[in-house]
Amino acid sequence: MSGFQYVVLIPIIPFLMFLLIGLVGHKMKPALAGLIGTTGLFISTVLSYITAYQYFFVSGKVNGVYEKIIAFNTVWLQLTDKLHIDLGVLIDPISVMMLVVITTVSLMVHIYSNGYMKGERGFQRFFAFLGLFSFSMLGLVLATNIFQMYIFWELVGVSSFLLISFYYDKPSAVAAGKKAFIVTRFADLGFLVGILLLSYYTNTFDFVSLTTPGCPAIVQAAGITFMGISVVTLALVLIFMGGAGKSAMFPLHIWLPDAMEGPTPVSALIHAATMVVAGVYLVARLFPIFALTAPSALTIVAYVGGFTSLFAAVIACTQNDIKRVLAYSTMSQIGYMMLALGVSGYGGEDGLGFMASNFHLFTHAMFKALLFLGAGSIIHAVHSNLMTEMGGLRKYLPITHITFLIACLTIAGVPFLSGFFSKDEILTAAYHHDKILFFVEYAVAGLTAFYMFRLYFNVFWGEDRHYHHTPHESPLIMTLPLMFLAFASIFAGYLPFSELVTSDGAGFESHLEMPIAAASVGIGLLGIFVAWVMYKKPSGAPVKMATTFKHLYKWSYNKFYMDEVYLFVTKKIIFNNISKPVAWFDRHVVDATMNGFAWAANYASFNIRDLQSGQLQKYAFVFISGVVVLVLSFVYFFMN
Amino acid sequence: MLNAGIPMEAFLVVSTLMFFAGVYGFLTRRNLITILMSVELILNSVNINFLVFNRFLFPDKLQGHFFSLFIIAIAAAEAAVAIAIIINIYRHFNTINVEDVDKMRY
Amino acid sequence: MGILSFLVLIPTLTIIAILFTNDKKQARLVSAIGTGVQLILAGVLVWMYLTERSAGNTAQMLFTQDIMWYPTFNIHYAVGVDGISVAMIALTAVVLFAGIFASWEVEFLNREFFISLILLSSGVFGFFISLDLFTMFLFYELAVIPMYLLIGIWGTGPKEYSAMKLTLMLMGGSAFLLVGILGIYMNSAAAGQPLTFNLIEIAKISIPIEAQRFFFPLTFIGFGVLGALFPLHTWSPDGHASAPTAVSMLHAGVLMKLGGYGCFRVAMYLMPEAAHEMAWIFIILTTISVVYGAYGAIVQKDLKYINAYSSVSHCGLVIFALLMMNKTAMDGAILQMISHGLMTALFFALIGMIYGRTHTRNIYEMGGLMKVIPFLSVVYVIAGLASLGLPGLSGFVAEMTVFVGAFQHADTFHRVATIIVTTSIVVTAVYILRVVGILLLGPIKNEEFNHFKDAKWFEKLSTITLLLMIAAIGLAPLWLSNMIQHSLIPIIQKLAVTTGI
Amino acid sequence: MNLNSFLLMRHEIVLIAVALIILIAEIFTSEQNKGRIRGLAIILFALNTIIGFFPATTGTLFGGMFTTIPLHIVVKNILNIGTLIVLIQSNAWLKTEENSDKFPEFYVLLISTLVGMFYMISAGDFLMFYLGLELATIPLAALVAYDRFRSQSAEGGIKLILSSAFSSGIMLYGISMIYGMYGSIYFDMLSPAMAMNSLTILAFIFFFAGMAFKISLVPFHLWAADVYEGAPVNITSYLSVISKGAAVFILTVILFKVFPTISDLWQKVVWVIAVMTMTIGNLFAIRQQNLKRFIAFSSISQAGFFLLGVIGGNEMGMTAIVYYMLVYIFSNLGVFGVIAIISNKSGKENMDDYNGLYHTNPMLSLTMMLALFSLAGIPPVAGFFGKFFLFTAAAQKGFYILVLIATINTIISLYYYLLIVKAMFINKSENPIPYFKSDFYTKLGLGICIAGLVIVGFASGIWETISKLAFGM
Repeated sequence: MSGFQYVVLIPIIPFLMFLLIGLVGHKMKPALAGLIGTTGLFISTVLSYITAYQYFFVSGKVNGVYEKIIAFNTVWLQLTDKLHIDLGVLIDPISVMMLVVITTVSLMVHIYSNGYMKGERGFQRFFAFLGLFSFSMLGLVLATNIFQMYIFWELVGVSSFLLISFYYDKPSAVAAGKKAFIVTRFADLGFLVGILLLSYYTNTFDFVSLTTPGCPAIVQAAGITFMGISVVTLALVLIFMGGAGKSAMFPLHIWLPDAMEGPTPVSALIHAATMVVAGVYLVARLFPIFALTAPSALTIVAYVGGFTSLFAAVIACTQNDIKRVLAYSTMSQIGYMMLALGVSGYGGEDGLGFMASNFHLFTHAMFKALLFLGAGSIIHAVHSNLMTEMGGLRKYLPITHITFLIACLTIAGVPFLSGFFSKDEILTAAYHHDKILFFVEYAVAGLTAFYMFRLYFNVFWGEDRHYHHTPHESPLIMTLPLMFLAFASIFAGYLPFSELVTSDGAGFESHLEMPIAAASVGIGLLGIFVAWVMYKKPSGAPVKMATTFKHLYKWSYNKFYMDEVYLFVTKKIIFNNISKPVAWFDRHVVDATMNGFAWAANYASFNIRDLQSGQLQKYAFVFISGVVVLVLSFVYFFMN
Repeated sequence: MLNAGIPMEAFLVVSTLMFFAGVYGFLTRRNLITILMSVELILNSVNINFLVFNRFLFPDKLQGHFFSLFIIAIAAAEAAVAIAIIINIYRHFNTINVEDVDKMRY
Repeated sequence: MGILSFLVLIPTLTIIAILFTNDKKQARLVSAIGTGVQLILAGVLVWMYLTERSAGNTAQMLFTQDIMWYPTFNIHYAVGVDGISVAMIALTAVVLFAGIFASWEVEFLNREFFISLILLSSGVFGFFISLDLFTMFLFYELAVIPMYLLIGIWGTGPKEYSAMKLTLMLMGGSAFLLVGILGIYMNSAAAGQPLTFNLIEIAKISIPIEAQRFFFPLTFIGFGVLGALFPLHTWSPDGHASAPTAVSMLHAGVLMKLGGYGCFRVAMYLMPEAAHEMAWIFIILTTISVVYGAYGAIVQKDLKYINAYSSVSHCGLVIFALLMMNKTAMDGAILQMISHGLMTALFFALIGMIYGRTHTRNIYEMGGLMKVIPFLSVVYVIAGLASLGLPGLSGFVAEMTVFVGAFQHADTFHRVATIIVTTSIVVTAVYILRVVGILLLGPIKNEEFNHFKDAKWFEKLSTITLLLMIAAIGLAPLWLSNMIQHSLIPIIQKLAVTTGI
Repeated sequence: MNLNSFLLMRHEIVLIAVALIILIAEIFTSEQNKGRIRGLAIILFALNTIIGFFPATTGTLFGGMFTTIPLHIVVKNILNIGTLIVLIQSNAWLKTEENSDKFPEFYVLLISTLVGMFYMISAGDFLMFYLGLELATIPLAALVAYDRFRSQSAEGGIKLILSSAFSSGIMLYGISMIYGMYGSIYFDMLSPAMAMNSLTILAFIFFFAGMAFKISLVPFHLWAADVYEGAPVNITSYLSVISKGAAVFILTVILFKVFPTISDLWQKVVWVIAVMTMTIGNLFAIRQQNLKRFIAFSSISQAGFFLLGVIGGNEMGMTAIVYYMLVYIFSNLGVFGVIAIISNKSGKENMDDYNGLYHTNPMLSLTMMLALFSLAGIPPVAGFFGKFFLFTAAAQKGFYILVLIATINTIISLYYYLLIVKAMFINKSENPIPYFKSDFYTKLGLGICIAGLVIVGFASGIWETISKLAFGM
């Protein structure tokens, strides 16, 4: 009916690339594998653009509202009479937008990696994994039902694990991959239980029926309470837990900084632009239920997002590893998006937050990917991740420098760049909904500008460090994606998002609220200025700041000791105080009991051996005693 | 009646005493021959029982009498084999003390 | 002669043929051919089953054959299969086939090894096709006893102790089982009617509740021991750790499934009221099993112990799901049996192959294997991912079906149990990744590892066979799930009718 | 009564004839041809066994003292088969130097005991029963003491003859009480009169103790281990299989026929004794190193399993007993056959000596393993069926707890049977028992056992035949 069947190909092509390169890649020349992977993704990208065009501008709109279109659906597994897991393709504004984001960034990363990964052992494997990841992520966003989403959610997690641990002979990379997987897995547990709970009461996994406003199943389920809380709220909070895990919301964020152990293009793709926003996408996907049935769950989303953005921004100010700074920045920005969803209402202008969140998601994907790829270019040049080993790089890396600066300006919210528009919408939405959150975000905007420019000045200005060899600009195949993304970062803000991606599918008119915009630009510029003063030239100011706010600095530098807390829980509590006792108990109590039976039999056997004394008369004595005992007991037994 | 004056119970007391004497002897005597004799005591107490029951309670049939006859005969056979083995024991152990015949145990 | 009897006949013929072989090469060739034929036969059976069903044959059991054996007791050689048995038979054939190739290079008493292995499998096949409790029990014991020799002779480590422990505990289970079966038999017909051992016949009447209360736990525990029901699972770690590769594969992969299969086919199907009454006890025990096994696996150092505890956890899930007594959960239980059977067989095969190279199973003495034996390592990772429930592989399908099914109970007790069980997926991830991290990834631990050769052809054949099945079920579970669900209907009906649900 | 009616005693008469022929042959054979008597004896006995299967008439003799019913004939045939196997297995032992001058006595004595058992089986009253019992016991004591050169043999002999006389005394005392109370020694006449009172209980237990002694039930079993160990291996096998089987059968018959009215009493006695027998027999067996002693305790425990058939007090129990007797003959004689061969050839009887046997003597080890599995009740060998049916018989009367205890005891027994399997197959040995070339008779003896083990279970006809006869009892 829809003419969108070809959308199925968008995820399938990367999957085929994965199979092809995964199975026979080790026999190919690396360059060929790279070419195949990139070409495959290029086709996907083109298809996504066609889809976007067709959906948004040709056939998606019915009566002024963007319809949800099921382009393809098949039953994959029948569970109960009513519940079945389907695999399918759902097309609606957010999924189409995500298609564009994922394919674009993924394509850029593919192209970039051809240069970045050149000569690395496992080049083919890298492209295979990229294919797997792209497939999973595309499958995730196209999911027609919540269980399909869970399936791809898990696949995304595994691809992320594989890519983080890409340098598998490096213990820190292995540990980081493991950590990422287990933390997100733990979060997914919440997701799963949430799904189970929701599906039990609504008898469906299907997004379309779940998210139709006034869906009878939801309304009915909302009336059922468990321990005083509506089961829908409970389910949604649990589902959000899954989202929070993937999107590195506090306190499930600890895996993200470590995930920077992976190759930098991976960080750009997975841990900046796409996978980490899956949580946002999940909430957006279920937004009608959140907004209409479980506003308290939405409030939790808002506060978690708000807190995380502040928390991460504070940490980002003190980190030395450029990728970690970007990682915390990512957390902070995703916090923004979550918050935007949390403060949004449903329908029309109430849905400003929803729109802003998606808008920010989109722009953030562009500029954050740019930042990461830029960082990759820097690392490629100096072979270090540490800011302390960089400085004055603007002379050596002109293209990287310019594009990086554009990205920094964008994220800092400098007017007329894309970040300005999307962030401003979020602030506006927050302002109208919850003043506390607004001020938090306002502060974060300043901090963001500060830490980004701290990074920028430290890396590109300041004095030259002692480099192993003179840093040189990356090859064209790497700078080309940078330039493309810089372009996107600048102009993405002019897309009419409020017309296209809204909570109820109908467009609305959005406009800048000048006071808020001005204030945010102001604090952004302030942040940049402070950074300029402190870091443009080497000065004592940073040290002085650090000593003034000694405790805050120390806590921030140590990431508020969250890693230690986790280590304590996993190592001390689970490993030493649960698992070891369990293993001990198994050996020394359960097993010992079983062995005890054997021991008892042997013991008894040994102790009755005197019965068999070899003495004929003792035998006879036992004989006669047996008779007497039997006679006495049975006479007693029967004659009484 | 030949023994009209003696009640059946008296015979039974004798046989019971013999029985327990036999059992006691079997359990306490150390000489294998004496033990064999104790067995004979037990068997003879059984014989008395059979005869007395037959004579006093069921005089019309001779089952008891026959039974005791066979017991006597078998006891003799048993004694023969037992004594043969005891001789063999003496060859191996140089004693017929039952306590020493305990090479096999446990 | 029906197709089903061939399932027992072919192993027997294979054994006889092996007796006439002269050397190692012939023996293994004959075994490979025999099990290959068996695998084909199992495939044909699946195909025949599906055609028969799609042709509209709705009988509970297909391909039945019934020969009177002991008229006095009404013991028959009665065989027949439904979708569940067919699935289990296919599983057995696959694992056996892979097992033969995994033990391709057994040197010591090679012929005896294959004979015992195939004997064991014939017991398993017989068990799955039996409809008569007597023959079922006979085959059950037949499947258990070769384990003693297999572990005792060809095992490693404290093999004698482990073999004895395993055999005695399993036979101990069958001691309970025997009484249970006799109890069922004695109550299998109304007064005046001839008693019967036939499952289907017995299911038609209902056993008096007093009898059920006594015999249900006996039967259930009897089978439960083989299904590694806590706290009767302790044979499993030691047994698996000491067993040779193919034996671990068959044992964990197939034999442990006899337990779960028996639990529902005999205990729950025939004694539904007692099953309902006592389910809570066993739900608690299996919940403990699931979590406990998973936590136990985290700290183990020996690869096989890790896998053994993981089996305790996974098999606990099987029985847990069965006790949920609805179609979805039981479907999940059977899927989990099959899935666990395949994956754990794969695991044990890989562990055997790794051990064959490194001569240690202590994970701390190994590391960086991915670099030196990439094929085996990659397969190990995939098996691990299957085990922790990655979508697209069989484990996910099974676990999700179980969870959704278990969640259909709305009361707090079941809910809490289900959620506790669900947490095992996290713990599973922890121990799987721990092993993968220590064993396969990281720097190469030992210089000698550099000389390792990657998988040989028979090792590849063995692992790929299993891997393909895992992926096939994981990617397209619908037909299998439907086949099982269809066959579950009579059992569910029996469970539901008697309680008036 | 005419001469034809003596045909009822055909089994006994043929046996006596065999014994006489052997005696006469011994007289007329020259010293160097004496060895041929062994072959003659086996052939004669085989003929006797075959004749046993000819259709036979049934009826009673001597005013009810002697009865023959089809089931008796089956049991006698089974015992014939068992004895034939024992004779075949003994051949190698009798060939040895030390036995060269007196082995014909062995046949005569052995056959006499068998005759005794046959009379015991066919007994219709206590007198015939007693005569048969003693005829079965006294020559047996001589057989146990047969080996003049070993002190253990004599020790075993004296222990057997004295304690058996003692137990006979006790039993007779019980019988005399019964006679005193009910005025008869005929089974048929006693059963309707039997009533429950203290004296009956006393008499019954005295009687039962005597029988329990023969079957070696705990706590009346203590002689068994020493005697089994002391006796020559082949005699031990005869003792543990044939003699025990016959005694179990007659005990069952008497319990069913004479004491049905007080079945409440004896079922409880049997229950207690069965539990004790199985458990204590097993516990003793666990630690044994000497295989003969080991099997002695194992067969004590097996006797406890027989009681599961006894306790039901019905036809199914009877069938199960007879059937298990047959199974038990093949199993235990299989084990003893192997032990005897090894003992005769190498003089080794300890479990440690069997280490690594499979590598030198694979066929012997396999036979032993099958036989042991049969004893333990493992399919597909016959023992599984035998045990299963015994349990069914007990379960039919609702003795589930007893069955449970019994099944748990099978597990304990499995443990020690597996110890032997372990020794043979798993353990390594510095100096294993060397390879033996077995002669024809050895192979034949073990071959019959293996065939029996494999066939008896699957051929349901055997059970059905026995069952039909038992139901007509």
